[in-house]
Amino acid sequence: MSKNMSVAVYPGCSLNGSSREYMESLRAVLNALEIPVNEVDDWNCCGASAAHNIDQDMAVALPSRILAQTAKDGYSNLLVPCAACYNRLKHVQQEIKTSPEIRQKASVLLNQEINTPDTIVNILEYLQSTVMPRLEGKTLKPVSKKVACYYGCLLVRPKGISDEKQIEDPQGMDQIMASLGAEPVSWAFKTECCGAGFSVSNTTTVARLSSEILIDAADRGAEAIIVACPMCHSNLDMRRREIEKYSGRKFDIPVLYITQAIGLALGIPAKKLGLQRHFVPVKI
Amino acid sequence: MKRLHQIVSELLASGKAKLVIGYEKGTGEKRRPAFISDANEVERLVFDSQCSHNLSVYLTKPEYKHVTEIAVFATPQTMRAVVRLAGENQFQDKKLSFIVMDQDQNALLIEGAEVLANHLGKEKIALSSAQEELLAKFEAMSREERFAYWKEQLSNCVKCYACRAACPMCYCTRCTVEVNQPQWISVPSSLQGNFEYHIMRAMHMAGRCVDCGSCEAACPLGLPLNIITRRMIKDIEASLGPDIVSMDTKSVLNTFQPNDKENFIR
Amino acid sequence: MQTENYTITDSNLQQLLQALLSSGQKVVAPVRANNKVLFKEIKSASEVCSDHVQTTLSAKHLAFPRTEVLLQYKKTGKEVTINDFPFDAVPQTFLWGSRPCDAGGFAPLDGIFNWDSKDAIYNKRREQLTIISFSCTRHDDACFCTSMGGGPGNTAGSDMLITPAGNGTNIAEIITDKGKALFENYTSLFEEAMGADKEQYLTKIDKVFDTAEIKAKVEAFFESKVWKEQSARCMGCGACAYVCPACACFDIQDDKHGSKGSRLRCWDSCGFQLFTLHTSGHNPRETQARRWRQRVMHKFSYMPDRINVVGCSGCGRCSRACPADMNLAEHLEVIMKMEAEKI
Amino acid sequence: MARIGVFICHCGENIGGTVDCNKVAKSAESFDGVVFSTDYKYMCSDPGQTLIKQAIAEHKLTGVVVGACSPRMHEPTFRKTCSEAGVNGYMCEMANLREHCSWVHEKGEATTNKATDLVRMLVGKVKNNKPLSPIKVPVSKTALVIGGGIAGIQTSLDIANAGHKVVLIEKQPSIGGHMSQLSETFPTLDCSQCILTPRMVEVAQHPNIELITYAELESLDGFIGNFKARIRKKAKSIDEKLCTGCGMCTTKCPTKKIPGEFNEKLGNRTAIYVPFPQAVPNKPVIDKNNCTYYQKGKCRICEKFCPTQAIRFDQPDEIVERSIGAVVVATGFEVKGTDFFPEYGYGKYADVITGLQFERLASASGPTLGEIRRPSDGKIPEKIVFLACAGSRDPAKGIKYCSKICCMYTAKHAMLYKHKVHHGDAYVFYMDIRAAGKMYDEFTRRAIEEDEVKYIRGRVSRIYEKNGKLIVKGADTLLGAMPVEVEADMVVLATASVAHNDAADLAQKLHVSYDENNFFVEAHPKLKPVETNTAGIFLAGACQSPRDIPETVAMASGAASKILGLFSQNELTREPVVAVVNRAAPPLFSTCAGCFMCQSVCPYQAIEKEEIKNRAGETIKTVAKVNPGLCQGCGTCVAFCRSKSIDIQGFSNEQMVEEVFALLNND
Amino acid sequence: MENNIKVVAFVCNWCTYAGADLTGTSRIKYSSDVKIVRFPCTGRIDFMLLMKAFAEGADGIIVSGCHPNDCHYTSGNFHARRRWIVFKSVLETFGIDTRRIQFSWVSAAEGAKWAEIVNTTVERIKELGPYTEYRELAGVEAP
Repeated sequence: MSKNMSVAVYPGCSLNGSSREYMESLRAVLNALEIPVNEVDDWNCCGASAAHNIDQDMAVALPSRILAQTAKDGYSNLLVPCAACYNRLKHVQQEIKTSPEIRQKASVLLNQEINTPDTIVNILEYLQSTVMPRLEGKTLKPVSKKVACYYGCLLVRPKGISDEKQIEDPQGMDQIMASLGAEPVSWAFKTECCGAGFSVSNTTTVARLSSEILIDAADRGAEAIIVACPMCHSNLDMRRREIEKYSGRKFDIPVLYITQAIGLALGIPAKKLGLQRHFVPVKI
Repeated sequence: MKRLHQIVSELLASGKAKLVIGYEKGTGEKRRPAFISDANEVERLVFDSQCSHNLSVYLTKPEYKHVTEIAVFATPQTMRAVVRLAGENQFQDKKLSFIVMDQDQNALLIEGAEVLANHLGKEKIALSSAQEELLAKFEAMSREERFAYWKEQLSNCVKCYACRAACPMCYCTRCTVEVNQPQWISVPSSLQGNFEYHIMRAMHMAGRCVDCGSCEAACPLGLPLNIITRRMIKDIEASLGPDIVSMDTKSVLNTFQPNDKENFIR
Repeated sequence: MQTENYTITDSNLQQLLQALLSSGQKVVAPVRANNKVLFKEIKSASEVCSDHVQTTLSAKHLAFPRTEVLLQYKKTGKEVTINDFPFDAVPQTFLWGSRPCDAGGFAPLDGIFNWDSKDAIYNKRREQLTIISFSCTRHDDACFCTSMGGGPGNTAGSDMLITPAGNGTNIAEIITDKGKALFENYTSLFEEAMGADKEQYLTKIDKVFDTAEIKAKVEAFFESKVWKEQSARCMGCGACAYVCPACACFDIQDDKHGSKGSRLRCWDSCGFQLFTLHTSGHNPRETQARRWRQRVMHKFSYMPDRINVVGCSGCGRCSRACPADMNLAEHLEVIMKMEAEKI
Repeated sequence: MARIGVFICHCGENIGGTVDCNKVAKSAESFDGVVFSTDYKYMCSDPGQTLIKQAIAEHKLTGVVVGACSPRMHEPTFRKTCSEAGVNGYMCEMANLREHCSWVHEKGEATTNKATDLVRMLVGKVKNNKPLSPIKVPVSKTALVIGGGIAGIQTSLDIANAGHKVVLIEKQPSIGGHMSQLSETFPTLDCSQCILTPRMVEVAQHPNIELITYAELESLDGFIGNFKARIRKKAKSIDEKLCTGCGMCTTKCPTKKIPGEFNEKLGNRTAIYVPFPQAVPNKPVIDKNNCTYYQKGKCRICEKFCPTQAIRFDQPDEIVERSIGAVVVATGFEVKGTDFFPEYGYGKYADVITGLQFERLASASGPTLGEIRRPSDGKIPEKIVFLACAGSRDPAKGIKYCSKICCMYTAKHAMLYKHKVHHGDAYVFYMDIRAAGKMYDEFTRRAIEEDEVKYIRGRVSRIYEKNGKLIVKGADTLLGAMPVEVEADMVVLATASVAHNDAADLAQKLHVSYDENNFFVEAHPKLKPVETNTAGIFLAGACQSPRDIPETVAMASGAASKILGLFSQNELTREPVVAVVNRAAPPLFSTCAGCFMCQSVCPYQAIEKEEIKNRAGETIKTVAKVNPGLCQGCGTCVAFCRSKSIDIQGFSNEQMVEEVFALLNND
Repeated sequence: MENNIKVVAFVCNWCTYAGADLTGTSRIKYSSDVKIVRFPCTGRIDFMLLMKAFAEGADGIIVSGCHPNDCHYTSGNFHARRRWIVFKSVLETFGIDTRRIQFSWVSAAEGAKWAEIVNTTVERIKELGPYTEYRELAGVEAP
């Protein structure tokens, strides 16, 4: 696959850190489908939510450097699995393209010319456009489970940045899970907030919000929750004890990444998908 | 030439034409318009490649307003002018017939402007090589160069209006130039008056000019007037569609398309 | 004044021209610009063109410009201030390289502009004008100056006439006081006359008719249909009148800009359809035939009768400039050959 | 010689604030042709106008220039003043010193100089004005009313009762419009059928009203007093003369499952149907898209059962022409569907309905015969949540305006629900209660205090369905934005009132302007609410912007009165701003060269050919002639004419050139 | 940057003139170098009037009217648009500076757009400076 056809991946801090299993499962799936995984060379932190609250210049400079690095390596599209990084990179790409002053400021800060890859895709767009077509031929181990697909916030919002048409009722993951043999549950908390960044500073709020999500998923008979963002996963999985304490109900619904679900369907062993890293045990 | 004289004599004898407007030998090698109404003068008439005047200019003259049956020698340019003049209701009560030279140079009689319209070829009138070259040079000029070019050319214009008189499409009894309440074209034949006059003439030719070059041929000072109209026709065709010569009264400026393309109106 | 003859070499002639130029005087000479030769003010001797038969436009604009501001006015509130024609601003001008027929053309103009009221502006421009003509060594088939009492070497109208006499010498004839004054300023450039007959150097234009014959003929055939036949192809433009050195018709118009403006005199032509349109709507010369007859009668009959000068110097410009090839000489010949007609 | 008077108005502080009016008046005195110049605080006031009249008399003025506000505002006023003082109205021009100068520039010398320039321009123009007298044009005293809702009905009745002919056309099979769909109407809760149906019958039986239903305007040509309307009568497939309205066909028709438009898709109807029992005319129409005969060529059962053989399957659309004096647009409005709201489920949830659908549930002739039952399972809802401002006042959704009527009908709905289901709970999420009409606020207070409707001040962020219940997630801003969750059985959205989706096409057919929400634009928001910029075309009802029934009826009577004023004289006087082809003495007769290319330029076909004949009757010349009745004075032919043979009165070439010259030669 | 320049605006009465009125009622400030001449319709604006304006001393011209399809007379602005397309090409042939003419559509509801067009046009004309090059052509003494 020539360079500008293949895609560069920007893992970001959580995919190498607290949500290592997201990257492992992604890598496992892509290897199984002989798609090369080329990380962006010498990538840096995207500034996530902290940067653009504190310092506008840094909020522009950090993502610009990532874009410049990707373009320098000759890649024309960039996959950003983590929803927060995707949001920041897409936002800064738009700002660079539309306003020459910001582009100028970025190039001064990084003293190099800033140019950006043509397209930045999030995990769902990438899976639908590149991975799913390859699965057609494969014989899959059907994931015959009732699943609740949880999109969270930054995957589908804000309007100007994400290209999602049905912000209130997205179908991206539901379609993927359906084609894996699962039965996506129609539920109302697809894009409700899980508490995101308050995980550390205000855990009770995360407990309250995430428990509502789990209550609705459980009541709808979901046997697993599928996510595509490290933040969602950590709140719904890692904070399970707080959720149970807050809601007074026991939930043993596991939380899987979409890539892990695909991995299972491809018959990749659990260890390779990093399932053992979860707080809530995944019983297949 | 015999066939030509024979046709003319028949036309005069049969009364189909009370007046024949053709060409005759002029001073030196020149050809000039000739007006024949009785048979024995038919010998004077010639029709060869040097005949270039657009004889349709005489059809709208007051002197010939009341002559209904007229025959005219028609070069391709004259044909185009006649068709457009007919489209502009100028031959209301006229019965016109035309003597045309076909490909292998023998005379052909066509009766009626409508018949002439569909005899008309679609091919464009070719510019002389000198004009082509000047047009190309002109295209490459910047705005300032063009302004300087016309300042130099129009400084010689004495407003003798030979270009207006020679043009078949200029048949208004009183031209805007002669309007003095308000004074549209400034009186002195200063550069400004000349610019205004030639811009107005170009605008009045929009969608009507048949590209016959009579204006340039008539100008005693040899100003390159054909460039103005030729360039306008090219621009009009580029933005508003092909410049077809037909009896249709629809011309560029008195019709429109709801989605005419332009890139300068905000 | 009796014409005195001298000789002047080609190089001295150039020196004379150079002297006039360097003296800061306005010098107008024939200049070739995109295949037309026109009288233009020149700054250096090299601009002068001499291999032409005749300029397209005549030199009358030096005395009777195509547009001339007669006066300017300004209204402030109720009063009006008028500034008259700046007589002293008319520059001394030398016309270098005109033909005898150009010079000859000034006579009819002088006649008209001094007919009953002396036109001060025209006369001032004429006083300031010195005409140094060159005789004709070539002509074309439009020329008929000999039939108009002129000729390739005719001195009438010129202040000094130069005739090229071959091997680098020219015969210089001093004709008027102005010519004399010019001669006296630069006598060193002139040498004794060689006494050669200048006819041999001139081109030969055979005389076809003379002004008296033409006058009689045109008056005789006033009601003839020859005028209609001849003018059938005339399109009614103003080219013949504007190029003609002898045509003096003008129109007065005001050029108003807000509270100030100017009164202008501009060339006009009897060939225009609306030339004689009355405000009542009546037009005494409705058809082109009447206008063509008027042009010929005015030049060859009315002017000789009233101010005994023929309104044509036979330069042939009108025939060359006419888009419809209305060759004046040819038309006059046709009229000459006409016998009595049953009218 | 022109004797011009210049009158500069201070307009209180509006002009005086930034323009030195006195200085402008002083410098105007020096303009060529000005014999009197003054300034005054309020030129349009009575003393101001008397000042003008006195000046005209005293200085024997022949022309007047008033430097004040926009001519679009007071040109008629000052022209009337001048004509009363003996100077022809059209010798008076206005310089726009307010909207185009004082209001838009800072105070200073430049602004005063610009004001002076503007006055000088109009003085230059006035010197070339000619006295004109209005054109007399015959008026055909028939009005065309487009739209058979309460607005159209009221207008038609007012005009017809005054003795003039009316042609009322309605797109639906029956008149009645949205009002006929309502159960009871605020603030008096009287049932809409009782107050509307008699009016509908009166319209149908009125000798002066020609009612054409199931018809739309095809085209409108001509101008005020002389319109020619072509109306497309869509094929009903019924011969209306033979049909007695017995309704046999509607009962026998096998296709019964078509969601009815009248019941807002809550009830079903047959393919051949009468929209609602009290429909006027009470004759059926065949819905071609759903009739099996039209779709598959079989059935024709209605034809068999029709006692009077009135069914006409091959009936074509028919275009009828009427000559019309004036037009009233009364096409009303639409409400947004629930699918417009992603956060409320994209219209997926059956029990999330619009206000109009609730009206049908509450209506005795509705699908549930007046019982409040929810569409999903037909149960009587114990708890209903009403959402005010659903879509309105929401720039993100592209609807910036307030729909005006939803606060009132939401309170009414809650009240009706409580009257019918005493033990039920009604919640209303609202931003503000806009009940500004007579007895309106008392009505909403009654809903809150007597019928215990729980008003919660806050927006609803999301609605989702959970085991049969609709979970409404909102907030209560009066309790510190505390999140509120209501488990409701049914939700009623008071969706935004918007213009019909084909309103823009109708506007373009009528050459009437429309705003960015596709509502028709009135001539002046305060002073001419029922007129449009196109003379002879008037507006009534919600087609101009959302409004309730009382206002609609008042506006309809307003439009009717305008037309009765128009029809009160036999002749209409029209602005003499029309084009004229010049005429000259023989033998020229006119400088027009007879090319007639101007004919194709004229949008009103106002230019005709005139043959100039000599005494012997032979045509000497054919020249153009403008019919003053048809010409609307756009002037396109004037700028187009190559020989400058056409000029337009009021904006002649002379006037416009002198106006521009006066501006540019100001030193 | 020349600052006493003259810009004339030829506008149609139904849309742009009303739009300019709206600019007034909304008190949006804009450059005072533009003076508005009212026409019944853009179809009424004669191309020769633009030439006369330049000859008499205008440095810039704005021509504005109703958006296509909104013309009160249905087709006035359509004809005007055709006229301006041809006229602009003829002016470019003669080297007249068409940057000095700004054509635009401004409706009765676009007060802000009118102010913006006036300001940007005045700015551009100030950069171009007075149009003396064209006015100097009026000197009578042609060579």
